Amino acid sequence: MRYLPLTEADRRAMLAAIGVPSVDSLFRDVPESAWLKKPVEGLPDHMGELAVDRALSAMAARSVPAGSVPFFIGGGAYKHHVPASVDHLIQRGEFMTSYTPYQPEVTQGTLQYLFEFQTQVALITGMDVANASMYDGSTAVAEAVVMANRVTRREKAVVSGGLHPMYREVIDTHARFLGFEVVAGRIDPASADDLIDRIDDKTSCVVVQNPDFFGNLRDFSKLAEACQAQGALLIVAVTEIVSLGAVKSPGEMGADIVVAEGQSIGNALNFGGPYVGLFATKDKYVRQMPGRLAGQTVDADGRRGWVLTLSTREQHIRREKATSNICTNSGLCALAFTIHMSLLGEAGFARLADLNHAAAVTLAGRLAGVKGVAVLTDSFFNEFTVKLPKPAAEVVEALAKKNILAGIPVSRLIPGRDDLANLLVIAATEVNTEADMDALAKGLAEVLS
Amino acid sequence: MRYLPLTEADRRAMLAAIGVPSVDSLFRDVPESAWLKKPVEGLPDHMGELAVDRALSAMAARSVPAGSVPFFIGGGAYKHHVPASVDHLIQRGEFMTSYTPYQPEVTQGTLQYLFEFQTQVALITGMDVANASMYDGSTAVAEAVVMANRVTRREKAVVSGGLHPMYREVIDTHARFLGFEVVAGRIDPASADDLIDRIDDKTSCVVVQNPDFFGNLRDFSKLAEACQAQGALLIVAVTEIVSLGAVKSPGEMGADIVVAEGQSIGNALNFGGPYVGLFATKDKYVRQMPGRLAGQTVDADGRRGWVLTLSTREQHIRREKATSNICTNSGLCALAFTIHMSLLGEAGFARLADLNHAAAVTLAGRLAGVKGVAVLTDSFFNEFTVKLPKPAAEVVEALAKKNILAGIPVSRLIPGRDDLANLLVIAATEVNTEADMDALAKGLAEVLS
Amino acid sequence: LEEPLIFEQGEAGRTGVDLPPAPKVESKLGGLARKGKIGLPGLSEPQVVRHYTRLSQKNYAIDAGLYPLGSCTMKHNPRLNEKMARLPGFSDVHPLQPVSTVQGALELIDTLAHWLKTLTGMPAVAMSPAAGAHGELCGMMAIRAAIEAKGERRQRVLVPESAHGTNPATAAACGYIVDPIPANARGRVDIEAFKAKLGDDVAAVMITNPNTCGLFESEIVEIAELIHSVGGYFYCDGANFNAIVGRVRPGDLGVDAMHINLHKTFSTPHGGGGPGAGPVVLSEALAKFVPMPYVVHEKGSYKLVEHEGVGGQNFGRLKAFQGQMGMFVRALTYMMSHGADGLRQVASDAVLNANYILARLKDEMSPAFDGPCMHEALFDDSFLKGTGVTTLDFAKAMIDEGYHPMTMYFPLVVHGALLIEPTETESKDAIDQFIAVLGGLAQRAKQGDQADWFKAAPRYTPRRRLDETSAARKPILRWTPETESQEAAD
Amino acid sequence: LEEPLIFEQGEAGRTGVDLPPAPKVESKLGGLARKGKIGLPGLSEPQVVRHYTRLSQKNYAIDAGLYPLGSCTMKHNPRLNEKMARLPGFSDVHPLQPVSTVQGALELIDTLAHWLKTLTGMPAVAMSPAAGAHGELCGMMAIRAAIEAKGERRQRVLVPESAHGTNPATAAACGYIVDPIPANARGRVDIEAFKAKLGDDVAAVMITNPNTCGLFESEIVEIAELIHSVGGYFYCDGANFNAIVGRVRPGDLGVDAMHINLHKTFSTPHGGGGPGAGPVVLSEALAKFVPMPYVVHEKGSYKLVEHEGVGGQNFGRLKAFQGQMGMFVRALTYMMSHGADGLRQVASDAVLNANYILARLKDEMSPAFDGPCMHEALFDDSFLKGTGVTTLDFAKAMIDEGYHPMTMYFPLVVHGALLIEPTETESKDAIDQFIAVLGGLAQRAKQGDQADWFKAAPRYTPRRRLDETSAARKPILRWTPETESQEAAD
Repeated sequence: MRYLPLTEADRRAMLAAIGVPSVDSLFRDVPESAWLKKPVEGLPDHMGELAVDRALSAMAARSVPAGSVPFFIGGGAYKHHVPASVDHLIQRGEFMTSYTPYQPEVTQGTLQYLFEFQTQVALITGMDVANASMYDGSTAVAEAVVMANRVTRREKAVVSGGLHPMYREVIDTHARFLGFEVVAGRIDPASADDLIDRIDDKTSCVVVQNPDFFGNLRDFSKLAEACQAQGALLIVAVTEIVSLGAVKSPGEMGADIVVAEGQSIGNALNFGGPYVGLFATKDKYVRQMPGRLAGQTVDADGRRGWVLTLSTREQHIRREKATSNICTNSGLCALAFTIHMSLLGEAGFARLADLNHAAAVTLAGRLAGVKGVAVLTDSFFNEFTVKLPKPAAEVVEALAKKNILAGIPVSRLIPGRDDLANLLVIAATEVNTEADMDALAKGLAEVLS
Repeated sequence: MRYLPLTEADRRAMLAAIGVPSVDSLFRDVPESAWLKKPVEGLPDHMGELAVDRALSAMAARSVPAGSVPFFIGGGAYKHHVPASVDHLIQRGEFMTSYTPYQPEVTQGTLQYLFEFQTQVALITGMDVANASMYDGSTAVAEAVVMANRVTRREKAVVSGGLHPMYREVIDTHARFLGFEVVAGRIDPASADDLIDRIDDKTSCVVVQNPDFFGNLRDFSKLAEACQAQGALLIVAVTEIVSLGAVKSPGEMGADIVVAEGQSIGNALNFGGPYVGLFATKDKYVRQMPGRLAGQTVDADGRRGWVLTLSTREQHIRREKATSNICTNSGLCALAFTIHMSLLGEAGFARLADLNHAAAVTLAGRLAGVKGVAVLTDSFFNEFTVKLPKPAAEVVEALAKKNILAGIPVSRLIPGRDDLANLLVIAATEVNTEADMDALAKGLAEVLS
Repeated sequence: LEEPLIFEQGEAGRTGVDLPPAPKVESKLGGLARKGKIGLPGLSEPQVVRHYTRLSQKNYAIDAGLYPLGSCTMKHNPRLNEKMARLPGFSDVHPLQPVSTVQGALELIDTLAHWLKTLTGMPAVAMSPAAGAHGELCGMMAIRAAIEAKGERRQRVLVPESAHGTNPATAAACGYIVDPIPANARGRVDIEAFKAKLGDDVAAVMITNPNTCGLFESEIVEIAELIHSVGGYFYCDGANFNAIVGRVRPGDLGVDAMHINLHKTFSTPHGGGGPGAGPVVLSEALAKFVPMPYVVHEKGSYKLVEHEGVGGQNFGRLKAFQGQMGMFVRALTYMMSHGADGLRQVASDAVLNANYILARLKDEMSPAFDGPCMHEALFDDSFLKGTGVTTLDFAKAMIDEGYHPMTMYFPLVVHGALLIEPTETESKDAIDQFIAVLGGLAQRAKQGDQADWFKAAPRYTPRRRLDETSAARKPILRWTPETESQEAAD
Repeated sequence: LEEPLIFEQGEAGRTGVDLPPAPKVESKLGGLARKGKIGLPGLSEPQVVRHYTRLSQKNYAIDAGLYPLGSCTMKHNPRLNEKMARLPGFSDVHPLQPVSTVQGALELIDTLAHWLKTLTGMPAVAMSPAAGAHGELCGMMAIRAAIEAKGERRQRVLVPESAHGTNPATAAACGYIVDPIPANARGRVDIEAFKAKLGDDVAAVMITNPNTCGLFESEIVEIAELIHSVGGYFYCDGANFNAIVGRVRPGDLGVDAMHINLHKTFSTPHGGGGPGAGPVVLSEALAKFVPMPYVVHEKGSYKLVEHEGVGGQNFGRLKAFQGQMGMFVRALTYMMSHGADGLRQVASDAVLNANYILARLKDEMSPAFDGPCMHEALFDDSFLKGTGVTTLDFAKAMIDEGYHPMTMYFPLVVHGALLIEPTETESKDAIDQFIAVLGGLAQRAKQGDQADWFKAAPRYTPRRRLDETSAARKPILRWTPETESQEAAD
């Protein structure tokens, strides 16, 4: 039992000090009917490192890693190169095995990086303030809607058809249990749903995504004005945060709340999690914001330092009246984000975005030349939608057999819509080589011929 | 230039502070004929992480990792499982990016682990004291011979035919340049060379290995007595340090100097290096010992602490009169050794040795059943020699084509000896599964049939 | 040396990455190209590595010392977990890859689900919740979905006063009214008060067991029967599962839903506050209401159900994708390392360690309740009465002695609570040293004239006590160039 | 908290690994089974992780701050190097695998060799030396082999007084008599004295360039010509190659052999003292004397020459196996990251940083020589004259200000030397802060009444000044149970 330091002699001595004959007697409050007399059945006994390593490595080998094939899947999670120093630093025991910084005197490290993270997120999104992170982008968007309801004291959210379908489902779940209304926009890969007409004086918020699920880039400045006119908040979701290195920020467009998935910076694909949700808003809404916040203050000697602050919003103080039930942030993922972003800096972040855009433009051009493929997206960052002459799900499976991971069939996320069945959403990032693109174009031509 | 913090503005400001117009003027002492006016030709310009990672990963993929196939190669480097915490801890920046602990007040961490390492090595080898490590086992044995020459003021080393051939070559190299004599024992896989007869009053030392290169275990107690009688030192080399978890230590046999390759504990195969040489001796010879030593002392407040000590033996003080020209140890490898050994502890080290021995005994039994294979080694730890009906080098190549790495053909290390051409040295460790052994037995049967 | 913010170190034109220039292409940004600077600082890699190394050095951590935060289960985080979580077959797979290319990843989720169900004795588990509180939300949503499926509407959820704040917050986030239940003098749910609150508008009771006083709810089976008798459900907060894993299966106690904090019982790292992972085990009655997606194993291959067909009763989706895969790998690595036998020993040693602390400090400090505790030892501040030293002062003094403080002022049902959880991964030596320090501080406090000494603590930390009041009054939540120049002016 | 030795924490029966029991087999140990205990302590994994974490926290490191050790080149160690070194195709290959299964590993060695030869302008390189001093040995052995191949016997090796200790020690380890050459007033080799020592019994001259005073040997070409003119060889100590990489090729200066410390110029980690790696580049005259083994590339595949046939002139084997592969991967990763353009910038920035320190501190402290320096700035202790503060005291006071001291009392040709090497990976901000601290300390020392303050330093370290004298007088080089019980008795 390599993780258990007590020896049998220790246990005997400790029981004697407590004054009980056995550990069983410490469990005396457990109804005896519920006592397990021996280890749980149906599970193996302990294993050494080598045995665990072998078993799990064998299991891992039964998946195809993104890095081992030409890879073009996005849809809210993107394959980017993360510098080696990021993973090294987040594994330092002082970060990894520390708790929530409730005792600021011995957790200034965590608090300072959270303050830096908050500043980076605010700058990138073009907003006043940001919190110390949420679980991920999808839960952040739902929290944003709930916050907008609270700010506006209204209960109707207008949600764009361009929002990631899973994000919309998360909003729907919260709407069901909290009893607010969701007005869903039209789902159409090529044209914006006209949301402005749907805003009224009962609307708490309008939720849009940029670039949207199909890859379209839009300017929401007019929509922001329309929201403001009706007293609704504009919530802008960003699933590919790298886009903000090249694209006008939601803040510049007039967003009231910006939520984003931060995975692209610093974090691996991880089959869906853990990721890091970004959440930024205007100063005036900060006390209605969910999630943890690090704030600057001074210590007893007058030196600058950091603490968790505005915790009266939070569940551990406010209980059922809290702004959210959230009690963690996405600490290590936020740290990875902030380290990677620090490495990039202004120049690196912009160049990374340029590389992504150039890769996608190049790929779109290449695919447009494949017979039967129509590129539907005019303005995009690193992801776009194509229409194929047959169901995209079949094409993707056929390409997977050729060891090419080609993109996301829209039907996987939005089943049952014939008009969407042949659509494929394709992403390209800085990791895609010319050879990858050639492989996709060639594979696609073969599968479609 | 991600590793270079100076900006162009910094450089300009610094040149101004220095009072020179350009960096070139700081190189004014370089003969102008030798100035390179631009970057060296024939090498590429700088590359980003992703590009370097790709190029080197592709290169690495052109080798066959030991862990990917049934693997039975030993001969001074062994594949063992190293716990994950070892590699994590040695990569902590405070260990990895620190220098030789010349300033003990801020390097107590390094000094204390070296002291722990020295103690572990002394205990395992059964000796009084050990140094803070050498480059590897092969250089340690050469240093031991030079030390014995110094201690005895004699210049003749008697070297067993069972010593690893490469180790013997390293001794030969030093003998050539320092002008001492080497008397070589008979190389024979099945019987011990009779070294006792070769010792005389000119002999500075006798060098043996246990288990020897062919895997044989021997008791050198009698040899130790013979050495003592003639005033020569007995040097025992150990290339598989795990053996000492199961086998009587050289110290118990009467060795004067024990040198060993410590790679098996804590360190990867690394295609031959870096490894960690262990060097232990008797108290009375400590001032003749090469290499760094950490010693216990007290600080100005009387608290226990550690320093580098007895440095008057060393080159930076003693220059041409030093006990060795060595100026580093194998710091991180020694740290890996000491952490792994701490994790093992008495119980784990003994069990690891038992597992290794059991694996080898099992494998030897299995191979003895393969037609044409004769196991030559009676007493062994985790490595033994077999005789094949055809040249071992051919058999190993044929098995490599079947993705089995079967062992070391003796002819690779000792070419030109017909009587050794069919011999194969085979190792088994705790990482070998039943399936691995089956694969070797089956593959061997096929190749020999 | 002080460590400035990255914004105070960076300079334009510097970067810590070397990206090749982007090939020239026709922009497709549709006129939305960013204009102007973002304002991010530029640092080289050496600066970044040093900056975050130095920041880390200002943190306390389990790797460096005992971290006795009650209710948080700060146990050893094995490095094997980290190594396994980084296997490309787990870490470098995309959640939307074709299912045929992620069989190993789905197998891992299914295997972990099997372990969780077996250890809790429950038939189903929802894997997607991202953290404990998210798991609570999932469990309460499943309960509400089940109630609605029966055509009922219920409004109240009963929550003990000693509960974690997440419990009432979750009930509210699920649209319920929270109705508190008081604790009795033994630190457990007051069963008479509980009975009095029961009724057919009660959707559920949320009980932490072992509870936040570190005590096992001895009438748990009766409570389960009572809530079921009125048609309500029993939500169990599983934060303290570490105390009973391998010794008691919550399924045998009548629990309908319980989240499991993988970062507590199953050693995934706390990471300064996250990420967590909070799978929820569910009873037969709730099983069909699990949220999307879930993994099924059929005919030798794994499938991921992301949409239910007609008749599906799942309550929807809680989160994009499949859950906290990275945490799943770590938790399964830990479970397999311990095995059924080792996990039972975990609970035994965790409880033994806590009781040892309770016994050894019962004379110096003041235990909140009589009798043995489970995995954590709860003291109140009566031993500090009249000394002028508060629980907070006592905690801060511990810092100077080399320890992170215990949980303070929680649970709320105890005055000036000090809640100590050593976990099973502390050695007796380490605990003895800790006991000696706490005993010494208690004696010092009781001298009566030491309040100033305590109030001046901590002295030897990167910062001394921080002004939390002014931080909240006029929040500074980000760096701005103005802040910097204003400071320079001061 | 103090951190005891592992031997003081361990208990029998505990282990930090879970190995399965060994299958029962008939022992083949031939009666040599170990009897009795070894005496190793037993610790669980959490204890081991905490122990070494805590020890690490007692160390200074580049990752945590500027490390200005002259002659040691403490530059940033990129983590990409570590990642690449752990690729299984490099780290998990055995040195005696069939050559057909290690083509990638051999390719790496060959590629690194190409870079080293190109950067130095030399035609050959021996890859196997394990460290700088080992490289010196290799180079001097090649020189001696070449001399002997000509049928000559030469006895003397000329070594400047300012040389690293390894130079004379190596010459002696090669069987030579060391004949010292004095330095001139400009900190360079005294060329007249050098000429006077020349003769046909001189095997070689060993010169460090840039030399240990941080100066370029301006008469280096003349020295090379002179030594060649008497039939001797020019060994160059390449420890300071960082100052000239990409700007000067040693091959253009007439060098015959030069080792390259991969852990200095090419950023492989120092690791608290090792492991190093010291490949030696060789001139045409020495190329055929390279030791075994070496890699050759023929017909699209790599071969490893481990034995030369008839007529081979290699001088033998220096070390088992092929060299410090793990360090090779790191060094090549670093080289490829920088490229030809970046490596040139490395030398430029390293020299610029050192000269900036020299210029900014020339009034507060006392430069040992006039004129610009190369990669390190050398001061003598004349600025401390009459203050009662020694170089050692000054260095120890730096520790309390958050810095590792510079190299002290080396080179020996300067009184009370302080040798500062910032390297190219320090930012101007970091250097400015360092300059401010050193300037402040110098001013303080010059107040004249501060000797006691300096002598009491360091104050804020895990240990204050340690008694090195008694450590050497009565060495305690290992823990014993007796030591422990004796301490307890004290």
